[in-house]
Amino acid sequence: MGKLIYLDNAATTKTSPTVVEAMLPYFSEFYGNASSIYSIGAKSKEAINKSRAAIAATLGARPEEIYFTAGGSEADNWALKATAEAYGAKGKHIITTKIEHHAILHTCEYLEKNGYDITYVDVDENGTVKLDQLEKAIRPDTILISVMFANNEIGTIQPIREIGEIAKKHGVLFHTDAVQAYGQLPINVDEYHIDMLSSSGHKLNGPKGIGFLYIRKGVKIRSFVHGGAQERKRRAGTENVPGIVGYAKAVEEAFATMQERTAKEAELRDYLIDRVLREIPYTRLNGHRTNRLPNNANFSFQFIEGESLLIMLDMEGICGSSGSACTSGSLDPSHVLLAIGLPHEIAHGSLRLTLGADTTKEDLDFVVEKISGIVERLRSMSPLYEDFVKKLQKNG
Amino acid sequence: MGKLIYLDNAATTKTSPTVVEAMLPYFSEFYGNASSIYSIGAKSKEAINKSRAAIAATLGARPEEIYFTAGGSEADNWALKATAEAYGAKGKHIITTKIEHHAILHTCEYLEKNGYDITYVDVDENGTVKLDQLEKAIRPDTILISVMFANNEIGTIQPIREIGEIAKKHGVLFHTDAVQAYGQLPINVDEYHIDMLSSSGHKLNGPKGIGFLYIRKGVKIRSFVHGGAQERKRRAGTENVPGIVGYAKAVEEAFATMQERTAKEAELRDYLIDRVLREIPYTRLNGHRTNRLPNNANFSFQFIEGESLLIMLDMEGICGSSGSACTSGSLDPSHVLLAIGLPHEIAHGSLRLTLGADTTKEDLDFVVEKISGIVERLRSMSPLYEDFVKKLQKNG
Amino acid sequence: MYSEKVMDHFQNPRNVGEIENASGVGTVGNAKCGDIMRMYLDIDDNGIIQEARFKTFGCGAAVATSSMATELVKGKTIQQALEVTNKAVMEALDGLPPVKVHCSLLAEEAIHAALWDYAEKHGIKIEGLQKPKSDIHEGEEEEAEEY
Amino acid sequence: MYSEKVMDHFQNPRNVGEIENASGVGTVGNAKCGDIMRMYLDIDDNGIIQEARFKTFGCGAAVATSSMATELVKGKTIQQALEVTNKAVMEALDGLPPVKVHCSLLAEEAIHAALWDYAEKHGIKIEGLQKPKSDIHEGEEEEAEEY
Ligand SMILES: Cc1ncc(COP(=O)(O)O)c(C=O)c1O
Ligand SMILES: Cc1ncc(COP(=O)(O)O)c(C=O)c1O
Repeated sequence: MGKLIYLDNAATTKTSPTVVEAMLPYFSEFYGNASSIYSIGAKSKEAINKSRAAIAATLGARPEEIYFTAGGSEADNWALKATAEAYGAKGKHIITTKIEHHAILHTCEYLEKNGYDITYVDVDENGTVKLDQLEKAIRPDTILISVMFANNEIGTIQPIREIGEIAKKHGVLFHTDAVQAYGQLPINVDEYHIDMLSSSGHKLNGPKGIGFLYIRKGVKIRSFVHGGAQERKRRAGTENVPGIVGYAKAVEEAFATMQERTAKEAELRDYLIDRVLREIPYTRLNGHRTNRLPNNANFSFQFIEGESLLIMLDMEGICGSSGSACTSGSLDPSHVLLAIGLPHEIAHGSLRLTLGADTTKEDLDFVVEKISGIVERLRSMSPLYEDFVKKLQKNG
Repeated sequence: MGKLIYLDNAATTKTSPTVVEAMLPYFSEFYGNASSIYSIGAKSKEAINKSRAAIAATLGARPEEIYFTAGGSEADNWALKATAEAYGAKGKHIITTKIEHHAILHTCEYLEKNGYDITYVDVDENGTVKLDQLEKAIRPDTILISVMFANNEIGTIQPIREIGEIAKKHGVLFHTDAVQAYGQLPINVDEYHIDMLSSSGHKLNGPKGIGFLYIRKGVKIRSFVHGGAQERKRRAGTENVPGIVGYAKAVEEAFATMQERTAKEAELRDYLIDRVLREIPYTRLNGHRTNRLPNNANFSFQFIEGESLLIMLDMEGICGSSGSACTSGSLDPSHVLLAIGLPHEIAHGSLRLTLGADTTKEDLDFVVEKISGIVERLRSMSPLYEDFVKKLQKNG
Repeated sequence: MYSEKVMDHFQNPRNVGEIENASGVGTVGNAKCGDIMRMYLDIDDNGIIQEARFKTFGCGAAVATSSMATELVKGKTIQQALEVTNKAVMEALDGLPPVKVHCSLLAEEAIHAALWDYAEKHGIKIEGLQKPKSDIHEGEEEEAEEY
Repeated sequence: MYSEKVMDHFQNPRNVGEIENASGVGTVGNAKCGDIMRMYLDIDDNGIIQEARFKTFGCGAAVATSSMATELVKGKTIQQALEVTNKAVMEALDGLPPVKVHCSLLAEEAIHAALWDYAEKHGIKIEGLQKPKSDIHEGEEEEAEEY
């Protein structure tokens, strides 16, 4: 295989070599336990404090409002389960959307089994949450609204500020899963009235296995992982110092380059979208045309199935992903694609390409050419395409 | 400061350079998401599978019984909370001991608040669980026994096989927190009738932020972290591939060297214990004299307080830890030292030294000399020692 | 995740295409589940399958099992073709991942559907052949162990 | 975790020791909580603290606050010594970590206890001095934010 064109940055990113470099001293040199009293432990503690402060600053938050976790899923689980528990006496109703990540949706299902009532708000055909529906769903016993900042599949950015205002107006806590948005879009927790926010290191060229939950001071949720007194007694477990340091380094880099990087990515993204839509027939773009993550493109190619497409792209050295059921081992295609109204067979034929900082126009030219050929080939093998063409011929 | 003598390996260990080396390719080269379909993702998946199999083999377990977590605390939380939930219909009684790690004890407190009934079995003066009390505590509604394999503070090794047999006889699930024992002692889950076992990577020269929970096939506990389909749908979150690979590498090394290493450590430990007890008056050893972790020594020096001792040792380049309240920010000294019957003021004056593979006799000679001088100095400042000496003089 | 054989049949599928005026054509699966297989059979007067072609909308395993199924039935009698079970297809492909086993069932059903069509067109009854389900996912079992 | 001043006073504590036939001796704290401070004061006929010594069983902060407290009261009148609050001790040490604030309270109490002892021995009443609690941990507040 020749060059690898990695266009699955929404799934995970390459850990930046500078991030790895920042982590290295904390493995075998400054390996002390941050809770210990001796100097080598103080080194760890200092590194954690500095990292926490750097991350807090990017959100307009206070350092003591950042709690490190093992990743985005843990942060999401924590936010929902602990809020449910802490505010369960006030009410047992939670509002979320149909297009959240499974870390939210499956946690909601779990809560439903435990006596909570969840409203899943619809999105429109672009994947934008229906604000009026959301506001109408608020009841006296609503304790939490959880809406993702931007969708991981179709890239649509949600009206977070408006949702924050609605939540504030009604005195309901507001959590946002910003795993995809953090580092790509500017976020200020005060401006957007965010009470809790989840993030994951490996989505922005940081290491895997580290994330954080921002918890606004005053929000009374307790531990999800009980035990030692780490993270101000709210999240037990010996601190993953290299992970935390690497995370902060990645955040620093992401914010330092944000404007330039995302502008370039958005331009390339639009180039990709335009070419694909123009050159490949029976193709649609999923997600909002403009109000989407700068690096996200998501297509549906009619008459073909996503996994086959992915494997053939892989054979050309191109990494993408699909909302097809077959890639996940379940039978139903992506709940997100269904939520925006795609019929099953079209949802099955979807392809998500998510760009990185080093993606080039040449890469995308190569990719478009390959997709074009593969889609044609798969259509020639497709009984659905056969039926479609025959119908066309009959009618024509 | 000159050479560092690190004797706090029970708190955390240096990540072995060979472990770091094994991890490195998975940061920036084979960074693919293990759940994805393309080849670079398959590389990750393969690495995870190999790591899982290597770890399973050391326990006599099957690979599909090993579930990676973010560390020992998460594994402990998962085992207890999910068992409580899954078997709550059968009963709400759990048996554990007074000397468990906080990851167990605070989780038990949480469960108590949620309607579970916990029995905390006593230990004898050596820190060994009272088996008769444990067996008598079993009731028809007992669903779980959780006893640590070896204690993190005083090093006492528990009669795990006997406990496993008791649990089996009564049809009760058995979980053991083996965070301190795994890699130091041979463990076979079948022989010991262990249904669940927790471990943490950074305790055996692996990376921080990774651990696992062994769950025997057939034990019906569900997810603790809900979301994606990772870890056979039981633990959501993008896999920490470098962490997993590093963990497996550390395990491999720990088991390859176990016999030789622990024999050497036990010899040095005994040398240290003998010298300290002989040369420093009013000193006691905590934990079982022989049936203890090969690298653990824990002393109480009467009339002095642990934190002062630790800081003074740190000034000599020696890292240890203490069960004194002052090191933890709480007011009570270690629950473990109290459980073995130490009065508060003696519990406060404790020092834990835990050896590593590279600890030498020369290190320990230096350490004993320094402890001796520091203890003398602190006693000369201690009102308790003043009172004691005056009483001696009066009586003598 | 796939064996080399599967990858080979996916990359170089045998017998893709249609047969004009085929003796029997069967389509199984449905778009909802993401797999549709259409099998064309050309059966001579002695009941020997002279040719088999397929079109498939589906994942790598779906394509590979279709391809293998056509290979396996070619040159066979109708009765022999009935013995081409999903297990036979899987074995010929050196196995499939557990989540993909349903694809091999689909391939088996596609053969049956094509033979059923042949039988209907010719007004004959094929011993041991039942009307194939159009959707093989119906009533399919979940993975044994559920979490 | 500690400031340089704290570390200095811990490593080189000023005025460690006893005073024979001291004008006043006070012991506060208890072994249960891991801090015991004993303060010896030598007070001249003009009510000036000529000497102050301490012995302390406790953590680094306990030792440092004892040391600083003796420094602060030396040369002071009794009334001035009463103004050596825990805040003053902390400030003189460039601060203490939140979990160690109780140590400075203990130092304040130790001064009071020694003065109380002096007053009792001399049958006088010191304006503004109440009988010190023997255990300063009693009734102490938990950290404001509880999780
Ligand atoms: C016995 C025991 N259990 C659990 C833990 C928690 O492990 P971790 O800090 O890796 O979460 C530790 C160490 O801190 C331990 O010694
Ligand atoms: C929107 C969103 N939320 C949560 C997660 C979970 O993050 P992690 O896999 O790091 O636990 C992801 C990514 O997988 C995501 O895209």
